[in-house]
Amino acid sequence: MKNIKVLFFGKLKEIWENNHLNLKTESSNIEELYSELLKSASSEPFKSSIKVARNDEFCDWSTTIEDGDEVAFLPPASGG
Amino acid sequence: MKNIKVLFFGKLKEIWENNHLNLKTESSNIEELYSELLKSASSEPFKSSIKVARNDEFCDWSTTIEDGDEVAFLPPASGG
Amino acid sequence: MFRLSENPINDNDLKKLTLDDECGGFVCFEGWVRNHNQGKSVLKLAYEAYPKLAEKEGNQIIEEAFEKFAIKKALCTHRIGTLAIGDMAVWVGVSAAHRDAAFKACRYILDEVKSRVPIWKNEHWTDGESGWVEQE
Amino acid sequence: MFRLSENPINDNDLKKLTLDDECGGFVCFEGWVRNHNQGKSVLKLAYEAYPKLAEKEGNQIIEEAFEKFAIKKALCTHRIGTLAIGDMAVWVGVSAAHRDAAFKACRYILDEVKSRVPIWKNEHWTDGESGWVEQE
Repeated sequence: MKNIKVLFFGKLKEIWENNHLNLKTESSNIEELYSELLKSASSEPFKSSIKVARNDEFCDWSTTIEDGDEVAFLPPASGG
Repeated sequence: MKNIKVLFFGKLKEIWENNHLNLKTESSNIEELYSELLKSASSEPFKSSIKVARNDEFCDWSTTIEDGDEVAFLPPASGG
Repeated sequence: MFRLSENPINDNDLKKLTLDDECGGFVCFEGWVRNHNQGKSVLKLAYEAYPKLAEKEGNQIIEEAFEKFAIKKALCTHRIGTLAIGDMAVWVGVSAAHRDAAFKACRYILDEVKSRVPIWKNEHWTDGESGWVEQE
Repeated sequence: MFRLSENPINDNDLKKLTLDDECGGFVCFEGWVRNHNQGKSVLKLAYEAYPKLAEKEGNQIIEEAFEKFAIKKALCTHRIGTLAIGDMAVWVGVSAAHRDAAFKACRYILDEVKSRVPIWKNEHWTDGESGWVEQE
Protein backbone atom coordinates (compact mmCIF):
# COMPACT_ATOMS: atom_id res chain seq x y z
CA MET A 1 0.00 0.00 0.00
CA LYS A 2 1.19 3.52 -0.88
CA ASN A 3 0.26 6.77 0.82
CA ILE A 4 -0.64 9.31 -1.89
CA LYS A 5 -1.76 12.90 -1.55
CA VAL A 6 -4.15 13.88 -4.32
CA LEU A 7 -4.74 17.55 -5.27
CA PHE A 8 -7.79 18.80 -7.17
CA PHE A 9 -8.01 22.23 -8.83
CA GLY A 10 -10.70 24.39 -10.42
CA LYS A 11 -13.93 22.61 -11.17
CA LEU A 12 -12.41 19.24 -10.20
CA LYS A 13 -12.57 20.41 -6.58
CA GLU A 14 -16.34 20.52 -6.93
CA ILE A 15 -16.54 17.15 -8.67
CA TRP A 16 -14.64 15.55 -5.78
CA GLU A 17 -16.00 18.02 -3.19
CA ASN A 18 -12.46 18.44 -1.92
CA ASN A 19 -9.27 20.27 -2.82
CA HIS A 20 -7.19 17.35 -1.64
CA LEU A 21 -7.42 13.77 -0.44
CA ASN A 22 -4.94 11.61 1.45
CA LEU A 23 -5.40 8.00 0.48
CA LYS A 24 -3.86 4.57 0.61
CA THR A 25 -3.84 2.82 -2.72
CA GLU A 26 -2.63 -0.26 -4.59
CA SER A 27 -2.72 1.63 -7.92
CA SER A 28 0.60 1.49 -9.72
CA ASN A 29 0.21 4.55 -11.97
CA ILE A 30 -1.82 7.73 -12.31
CA GLU A 31 -4.29 6.19 -14.76
CA GLU A 32 -5.22 3.49 -12.25
CA LEU A 33 -5.38 5.99 -9.41
CA TYR A 34 -7.79 8.11 -11.46
CA SER A 35 -10.10 5.14 -12.14
CA GLU A 36 -10.16 4.45 -8.43
CA LEU A 37 -10.95 8.11 -7.67
CA LEU A 38 -13.81 8.17 -10.19
CA LYS A 39 -15.81 5.95 -7.82
CA SER A 40 -16.08 8.86 -5.38
CA ALA A 41 -16.68 11.57 -8.03
CA SER A 42 -20.02 13.40 -8.10
CA SER A 43 -19.87 13.46 -11.91
CA GLU A 44 -17.47 12.27 -14.60
CA PRO A 45 -15.19 14.98 -16.00
CA PHE A 46 -13.79 14.89 -19.55
CA LYS A 47 -10.66 12.91 -18.87
CA SER A 48 -9.06 14.01 -22.15
CA SER A 49 -9.05 17.63 -20.97
CA ILE A 50 -7.36 16.86 -17.65
CA LYS A 51 -3.61 17.27 -17.19
CA VAL A 52 -1.77 15.42 -14.49
CA ALA A 53 1.26 16.27 -12.39
CA ARG A 54 3.39 14.29 -9.97
CA ASN A 55 5.40 16.12 -7.29
CA ASP A 56 4.98 19.53 -8.98
CA GLU A 57 5.96 18.36 -12.49
CA PHE A 58 3.62 17.72 -15.41
CA CYS A 59 3.69 14.02 -16.32
CA ASP A 60 1.84 11.33 -18.29
CA TRP A 61 -1.16 9.27 -17.24
CA SER A 62 1.11 6.23 -17.36
CA THR A 63 3.56 7.67 -14.83
CA THR A 64 4.27 5.28 -11.97
CA ILE A 65 3.38 6.50 -8.49
CA GLU A 66 5.35 5.84 -5.34
CA ASP A 67 4.70 5.99 -1.65
CA GLY A 68 4.63 9.63 -0.46
CA ASP A 69 3.88 11.14 -3.91
CA GLU A 70 1.69 14.15 -4.44
CA VAL A 71 -0.50 13.73 -7.53
CA ALA A 72 -2.46 16.66 -9.01
CA PHE A 73 -5.40 16.66 -11.41
CA LEU A 74 -5.69 19.89 -13.41
CA PRO A 75 -8.62 21.00 -15.58
CA PRO A 76 -7.85 23.20 -18.64
CA ALA A 77 -6.15 26.45 -17.63
CA SER A 78 -8.25 29.61 -17.83
CA GLY A 79 -5.89 32.35 -16.72
CA GLY A 80 -5.19 35.60 -18.50
CA MET B 1 2.17 81.19 -66.01
CA LYS B 2 1.20 79.72 -62.64
CA ASN B 3 2.57 80.61 -59.23
CA ILE B 4 3.39 77.38 -57.39
CA LYS B 5 4.83 76.89 -53.93
CA VAL B 6 7.02 73.78 -53.79
CA LEU B 7 7.78 72.05 -50.46
CA PHE B 8 10.72 69.67 -49.92
CA PHE B 9 11.05 67.33 -46.93
CA GLY B 10 13.73 65.13 -45.42
CA LYS B 11 16.73 64.48 -47.64
CA LEU B 12 15.05 66.24 -50.56
CA LYS B 13 15.65 69.52 -48.71
CA GLU B 14 19.38 68.84 -49.06
CA ILE B 15 19.13 67.85 -52.71
CA TRP B 16 17.42 71.16 -53.50
CA GLU B 17 19.22 73.05 -50.73
CA ASN B 18 15.86 74.50 -49.70
CA ASN B 19 12.77 73.47 -47.76
CA HIS B 20 10.58 75.43 -50.16
CA LEU B 21 10.64 77.35 -53.45
CA ASN B 22 8.18 79.83 -54.92
CA LEU B 23 8.22 79.60 -58.67
CA LYS B 24 6.45 80.55 -61.84
CA THR B 25 5.95 77.64 -64.22
CA GLU B 26 4.32 76.57 -67.46
CA SER B 27 4.22 72.94 -66.30
CA SER B 28 0.74 71.46 -66.45
CA ASN B 29 1.15 68.61 -63.96
CA ILE B 30 3.39 67.44 -61.14
CA GLU B 31 5.47 65.18 -63.36
CA GLU B 32 6.44 68.12 -65.61
CA LEU B 33 7.07 70.34 -62.60
CA TYR B 34 9.44 67.73 -61.19
CA SER B 35 11.40 67.46 -64.44
CA GLU B 36 11.79 71.22 -64.38
CA LEU B 37 12.94 71.15 -60.75
CA LEU B 38 15.52 68.45 -61.49
CA LYS B 39 17.60 71.05 -63.36
CA SER B 40 18.32 72.80 -60.08
CA ALA B 41 18.89 69.63 -58.03
CA SER B 42 22.33 68.91 -56.60
CA SER B 43 21.80 65.18 -57.28
CA GLU B 44 19.05 62.99 -58.72
CA PRO B 45 16.89 61.25 -56.14
CA PHE B 46 15.13 57.93 -56.79
CA LYS B 47 11.92 59.27 -58.27
CA SER B 48 10.10 55.97 -57.70
CA SER B 49 10.52 56.36 -53.94
CA ILE B 50 9.10 59.91 -53.88
CA LYS B 51 5.46 60.56 -52.96
CA VAL B 52 3.75 63.74 -54.06
CA ALA B 53 1.02 65.85 -52.50
CA ARG B 54 -1.01 68.78 -53.73
CA ASN B 55 -2.58 71.18 -51.21
CA ASP B 56 -2.06 68.79 -48.28
CA GLU B 57 -3.46 65.69 -50.01
CA PHE B 58 -1.49 62.78 -51.45
CA CYS B 59 -1.95 62.67 -55.23
CA ASP B 60 -0.53 61.16 -58.44
CA TRP B 61 2.38 62.37 -60.53
CA SER B 62 -0.12 63.07 -63.32
CA THR B 63 -2.19 65.45 -61.14
CA THR B 64 -2.80 68.79 -62.85
CA ILE B 65 -1.47 71.85 -61.05
CA GLU B 66 -3.18 75.21 -60.86
CA ASP B 67 -2.14 78.73 -60.01
CA GLY B 68 -1.68 79.14 -56.26
CA ASP B 69 -1.14 75.41 -55.58
CA GLU B 70 1.23 74.07 -52.95
CA VAL B 71 3.05 70.97 -54.20
CA ALA B 72 5.08 68.77 -51.84
CA PHE B 73 7.76 66.17 -52.62
CA LEU B 74 8.11 63.54 -49.90
CA PRO B 75 10.88 60.95 -49.54
CA PRO B 76 9.98 57.57 -47.95
CA ALA B 77 8.67 58.02 -44.41
CA SER B 78 10.99 56.99 -41.58
CA GLY B 79 8.99 57.69 -38.46
CA GLY B 80 8.37 55.33 -35.58
CA MET C 1 10.58 36.30 -15.23
CA PHE C 2 7.10 34.99 -14.48
CA ARG C 3 5.46 35.71 -11.14
CA LEU C 4 2.14 35.20 -9.41
CA SER C 5 0.95 38.12 -7.31
CA GLU C 6 -1.67 38.21 -4.58
CA ASN C 7 -1.52 42.01 -4.60
CA PRO C 8 -2.57 44.50 -7.30
CA ILE C 9 -0.16 44.49 -10.24
CA ASN C 10 2.03 47.60 -10.39
CA ASP C 11 2.49 48.01 -14.12
CA ASN C 12 4.77 51.04 -13.75
CA ASP C 13 7.28 49.07 -11.72
CA LEU C 14 7.14 46.13 -14.13
CA LYS C 15 7.60 48.44 -17.09
CA LYS C 16 10.69 50.04 -15.55
CA LEU C 17 12.20 46.58 -15.12
CA THR C 18 11.45 45.71 -18.75
CA LEU C 19 12.71 48.84 -20.54
CA ASP C 20 16.28 48.81 -21.79
CA ASP C 21 18.50 51.56 -23.19
CA GLU C 22 19.54 49.40 -26.13
CA CYS C 23 15.99 48.57 -27.12
CA GLY C 24 13.93 50.54 -29.60
CA GLY C 25 10.70 48.65 -29.05
CA PHE C 26 8.57 47.88 -26.02
CA VAL C 27 5.26 46.01 -26.27
CA CYS C 28 2.97 45.27 -23.39
CA PHE C 29 -0.32 43.52 -22.89
CA GLU C 30 -2.62 44.13 -19.96
CA GLY C 31 -5.62 41.92 -19.25
CA TRP C 32 -8.36 43.62 -17.25
CA VAL C 33 -11.42 42.22 -15.49
CA ARG C 34 -14.35 43.11 -17.71
CA ASN C 35 -17.90 43.78 -16.56
CA HIS C 36 -19.14 41.01 -18.82
CA ASN C 37 -17.82 37.68 -20.16
CA GLN C 38 -19.39 35.20 -22.54
CA GLY C 39 -22.74 36.98 -22.23
CA LYS C 40 -22.86 37.11 -18.42
CA SER C 41 -22.65 40.19 -16.24
CA VAL C 42 -19.59 39.83 -13.99
CA LEU C 43 -19.40 41.16 -10.42
CA LYS C 44 -15.97 39.94 -9.44
CA LEU C 45 -13.79 36.90 -9.98
CA ALA C 46 -11.13 34.80 -8.35
CA TYR C 47 -8.04 33.25 -9.86
CA GLU C 48 -6.74 30.09 -8.28
CA ALA C 49 -3.31 28.69 -9.16
CA TYR C 50 -1.21 25.64 -8.50
CA PRO C 51 1.61 27.96 -7.43
CA LYS C 52 4.77 25.85 -7.70
CA LEU C 53 3.87 24.39 -11.07
CA ALA C 54 2.52 27.74 -12.34
CA GLU C 55 5.77 29.61 -11.65
CA LYS C 56 7.81 26.78 -13.15
CA GLU C 57 5.69 26.64 -16.32
CA GLY C 58 5.53 30.46 -16.62
CA ASN C 59 9.29 30.77 -16.46
CA GLN C 60 9.66 27.95 -18.97
CA ILE C 61 7.43 29.91 -21.38
CA ILE C 62 9.56 33.05 -20.97
CA GLU C 63 12.71 31.02 -21.66
CA GLU C 64 11.09 29.70 -24.82
CA ALA C 65 10.31 33.29 -25.89
CA PHE C 66 14.01 34.18 -25.51
CA GLU C 67 14.95 31.18 -27.67
CA LYS C 68 12.41 31.96 -30.40
CA PHE C 69 12.65 35.75 -30.66
CA ALA C 70 15.46 38.34 -30.56
CA ILE C 71 14.30 40.03 -27.38
CA LYS C 72 16.20 41.66 -24.55
CA LYS C 73 13.84 41.53 -21.57
CA ALA C 74 10.50 39.89 -20.86
CA LEU C 75 8.33 39.87 -17.76
CA CYS C 76 4.93 38.45 -16.94
CA THR C 77 2.92 38.75 -13.74
CA HIS C 78 -0.43 37.06 -13.17
CA ARG C 79 -2.72 38.13 -10.36
CA ILE C 80 -4.32 35.49 -8.12
CA GLY C 81 -7.04 35.77 -5.46
CA THR C 82 -10.19 37.91 -5.66
CA LEU C 83 -10.36 40.68 -8.27
CA ALA C 84 -12.99 43.34 -8.92
CA ILE C 85 -14.09 44.92 -12.22
CA GLY C 86 -11.29 47.17 -13.42
CA ASP C 87 -8.50 45.22 -11.73
CA MET C 88 -5.58 44.06 -13.82
CA ALA C 89 -5.40 40.27 -14.11
CA VAL C 90 -2.22 39.84 -16.16
CA TRP C 91 0.66 41.96 -17.43
CA VAL C 92 3.15 40.92 -20.12
CA GLY C 93 5.95 43.26 -21.25
CA VAL C 94 8.78 42.72 -23.73
CA SER C 95 11.71 44.90 -24.87
CA ALA C 96 13.59 44.25 -28.09
CA ALA C 97 15.75 46.07 -30.61
CA HIS C 98 13.02 45.70 -33.24
CA ARG C 99 9.25 45.82 -33.09
CA ASP C 100 8.57 42.52 -34.81
CA ALA C 101 10.28 40.44 -32.12
CA ALA C 102 8.69 42.49 -29.34
CA PHE C 103 5.14 41.98 -30.70
CA LYS C 104 5.60 38.29 -31.43
CA ALA C 105 7.21 37.48 -28.08
CA CYS C 106 4.55 39.38 -26.11
CA ARG C 107 1.80 37.52 -27.93
CA TYR C 108 3.59 34.18 -27.54
CA ILE C 109 4.02 34.60 -23.79
CA LEU C 110 0.39 35.65 -23.31
CA ASP C 111 -1.05 32.82 -25.41
CA GLU C 112 1.11 30.16 -23.79
CA VAL C 113 0.45 31.44 -20.28
CA LYS C 114 -3.30 31.33 -20.92
CA SER C 115 -3.21 27.80 -22.25
CA ARG C 116 -0.44 26.14 -20.23
CA VAL C 117 0.01 27.78 -16.84
CA PRO C 118 -2.16 26.10 -14.18
CA ILE C 119 -4.40 29.04 -13.24
CA TRP C 120 -8.20 28.84 -13.11
CA LYS C 121 -10.80 31.58 -13.21
CA ASN C 122 -13.92 31.42 -11.07
CA GLU C 123 -16.44 34.12 -11.95
CA HIS C 124 -19.08 35.60 -9.68
CA TRP C 125 -22.00 36.90 -11.70
CA THR C 126 -24.46 39.63 -10.83
CA ASP C 127 -27.25 37.04 -10.70
CA GLY C 128 -25.65 35.62 -7.54
CA GLU C 129 -24.29 32.50 -9.25
CA SER C 130 -20.64 31.63 -9.79
CA GLY C 131 -18.77 29.14 -11.89
CA TRP C 132 -15.45 27.99 -13.28
CA VAL C 133 -14.70 29.51 -16.65
CA GLU C 134 -13.73 27.28 -19.55
CA GLN C 135 -11.09 28.37 -22.04
CA GLU C 136 -12.54 30.76 -24.64
CA MET D 1 -6.87 59.66 -32.66
CA PHE D 2 -3.46 60.38 -34.11
CA ARG D 3 -1.44 63.33 -32.89
CA LEU D 4 1.99 64.86 -33.39
CA SER D 5 3.63 66.19 -30.22
CA GLU D 6 6.51 68.61 -29.84
CA ASN D 7 6.67 67.80 -26.13
CA PRO D 8 7.64 64.56 -24.38
CA ILE D 9 4.96 61.89 -24.72
CA ASN D 10 3.03 61.25 -21.51
CA ASP D 11 2.21 57.58 -21.82
CA ASN D 12 0.24 57.46 -18.57
CA ASP D 13 -2.21 60.09 -19.82
CA LEU D 14 -2.54 58.35 -23.19
CA LYS D 15 -3.12 55.01 -21.51
CA LYS D 16 -5.90 56.43 -19.31
CA LEU D 17 -7.62 57.71 -22.45
CA THR D 18 -7.31 54.29 -24.10
CA LEU D 19 -8.50 52.00 -21.30
CA ASP D 20 -12.18 51.07 -21.21
CA ASP D 21 -14.29 49.29 -18.61
CA GLU D 22 -15.80 46.99 -21.21
CA CYS D 23 -12.44 45.92 -22.57
CA GLY D 24 -10.51 42.90 -21.40
CA GLY D 25 -7.38 43.57 -23.44
CA PHE D 26 -5.03 46.52 -23.78
CA VAL D 27 -1.93 46.39 -25.98
CA CYS D 28 0.57 49.18 -26.34
CA PHE D 29 3.75 49.75 -28.28
CA GLU D 30 6.38 52.29 -27.32
CA GLY D 31 9.24 53.23 -29.62
CA TRP D 32 12.31 54.58 -27.83
CA VAL D 33 15.39 56.34 -29.14
CA ARG D 34 18.14 53.75 -29.04
CA ASN D 35 21.82 54.45 -28.49
CA HIS D 36 22.61 52.73 -31.79
CA ASN D 37 20.90 52.23 -35.16
CA GLN D 38 22.00 50.32 -38.22
CA GLY D 39 25.50 49.97 -36.77
CA LYS D 40 26.02 53.65 -35.89
CA SER D 41 26.27 55.14 -32.41
CA VAL D 42 23.46 57.66 -32.01
CA LEU D 43 23.76 60.88 -29.97
CA LYS D 44 20.32 62.35 -30.62
CA LEU D 45 17.85 62.65 -33.45
CA ALA D 46 15.22 64.90 -34.88
CA TYR D 47 11.87 63.99 -36.40
CA GLU D 48 10.48 66.32 -39.02
CA ALA D 49 6.88 66.04 -40.24
CA TYR D 50 4.61 67.49 -42.87
CA PRO D 51 2.11 68.28 -40.10
CA LYS D 52 -1.23 68.72 -41.89
CA LEU D 53 -0.78 65.67 -44.07
CA ALA D 54 0.70 63.63 -41.20
CA GLU D 55 -2.30 64.16 -38.92
CA LYS D 56 -4.72 63.45 -41.76
CA GLU D 57 -2.94 60.23 -42.75
CA GLY D 58 -2.47 59.14 -39.13
CA ASN D 59 -6.18 59.52 -38.42
CA GLN D 60 -7.02 57.70 -41.63
CA ILE D 61 -4.90 54.75 -40.43
CA ILE D 62 -6.72 54.67 -37.09
CA GLU D 63 -10.08 54.68 -38.88
CA GLU D 64 -8.87 51.74 -40.98
CA ALA D 65 -7.93 49.89 -37.78
CA PHE D 66 -11.48 50.37 -36.47
CA GLU D 67 -12.88 48.97 -39.71
CA LYS D 68 -10.57 45.96 -39.79
CA PHE D 69 -10.54 44.91 -36.13
CA ALA D 70 -13.10 44.69 -33.30
CA ILE D 71 -11.49 47.34 -31.12
CA LYS D 72 -12.97 49.90 -28.78
CA LYS D 73 -10.32 52.64 -28.52
CA ALA D 74 -7.06 53.40 -30.31
CA LEU D 75 -4.61 56.25 -29.91
CA CYS D 76 -1.26 57.05 -31.47
CA THR D 77 1.07 59.95 -30.71
CA HIS D 78 4.32 60.59 -32.58
CA ARG D 79 6.94 62.92 -31.20
CA ILE D 80 8.54 65.52 -33.49
CA GLY D 81 11.53 67.83 -32.95
CA THR D 82 14.80 66.94 -31.23
CA LEU D 83 14.94 63.79 -29.09
CA ALA D 84 17.71 62.37 -26.89
CA ILE D 85 18.59 58.74 -26.13
CA GLY D 86 15.88 57.31 -23.90
CA ASP D 87 13.12 59.61 -25.18
CA MET D 88 9.92 58.06 -26.43
CA ALA D 89 9.40 58.59 -30.17
CA VAL D 90 6.03 56.94 -30.68
CA TRP D 91 3.22 55.50 -28.58
CA VAL D 92 0.38 53.30 -29.88
CA GLY D 93 -2.33 51.95 -27.56
CA VAL D 94 -5.42 49.87 -28.31
CA SER D 95 -8.27 48.54 -26.13
CA ALA D 96 -10.51 45.69 -27.22
CA ALA D 97 -12.76 43.02 -25.76
CA HIS D 98 -10.37 40.33 -26.93
CA ARG D 99 -6.60 40.12 -27.16
CA ASP D 100 -6.36 39.10 -30.79
CA ALA D 101 -7.96 42.31 -32.09
CA ALA D 102 -5.92 44.45 -29.70
CA PHE D 103 -2.60 42.93 -30.82
CA LYS D 104 -3.43 43.05 -34.52
CA ALA D 105 -4.75 46.62 -34.45
CA CYS D 106 -1.76 47.91 -32.49
CA ARG D 107 0.64 46.29 -34.94
CA TYR D 108 -1.37 47.53 -37.93
CA ILE D 109 -1.38 51.14 -36.71
CA LEU D 110 2.34 51.08 -35.96
CA ASP D 111 3.34 49.51 -39.28
CA GLU D 112 1.14 51.83 -41.33
CA VAL D 113 2.27 54.93 -39.44
CA LYS D 114 5.90 54.02 -40.04
CA SER D 115 5.40 53.48 -43.75
CA ARG D 116 2.72 56.04 -44.67
CA VAL D 117 2.75 59.02 -42.32
CA PRO D 118 5.04 61.78 -43.65
CA ILE D 119 7.58 61.90 -40.82
CA TRP D 120 11.34 61.73 -41.37
CA LYS D 121 14.14 60.86 -38.99
CA ASN D 122 17.43 62.73 -39.01
CA GLU D 123 20.05 61.10 -36.83
CA HIS D 124 23.02 62.79 -35.19
CA TRP D 125 25.83 60.31 -34.64
CA THR D 126 28.57 60.36 -32.06
CA ASP D 127 31.15 60.80 -34.84
CA GLY D 128 29.78 64.31 -35.42
CA GLU D 129 27.98 63.42 -38.67
CA SER D 130 24.25 63.38 -39.25
CA GLY D 131 21.96 62.00 -41.91
CA TRP D 132 18.43 61.17 -42.97
CA VAL D 133 17.49 57.61 -42.09
CA GLU D 134 16.04 55.34 -44.75
CA GLN D 135 13.27 52.91 -43.90
CA GLU D 136 14.60 49.74 -42.28
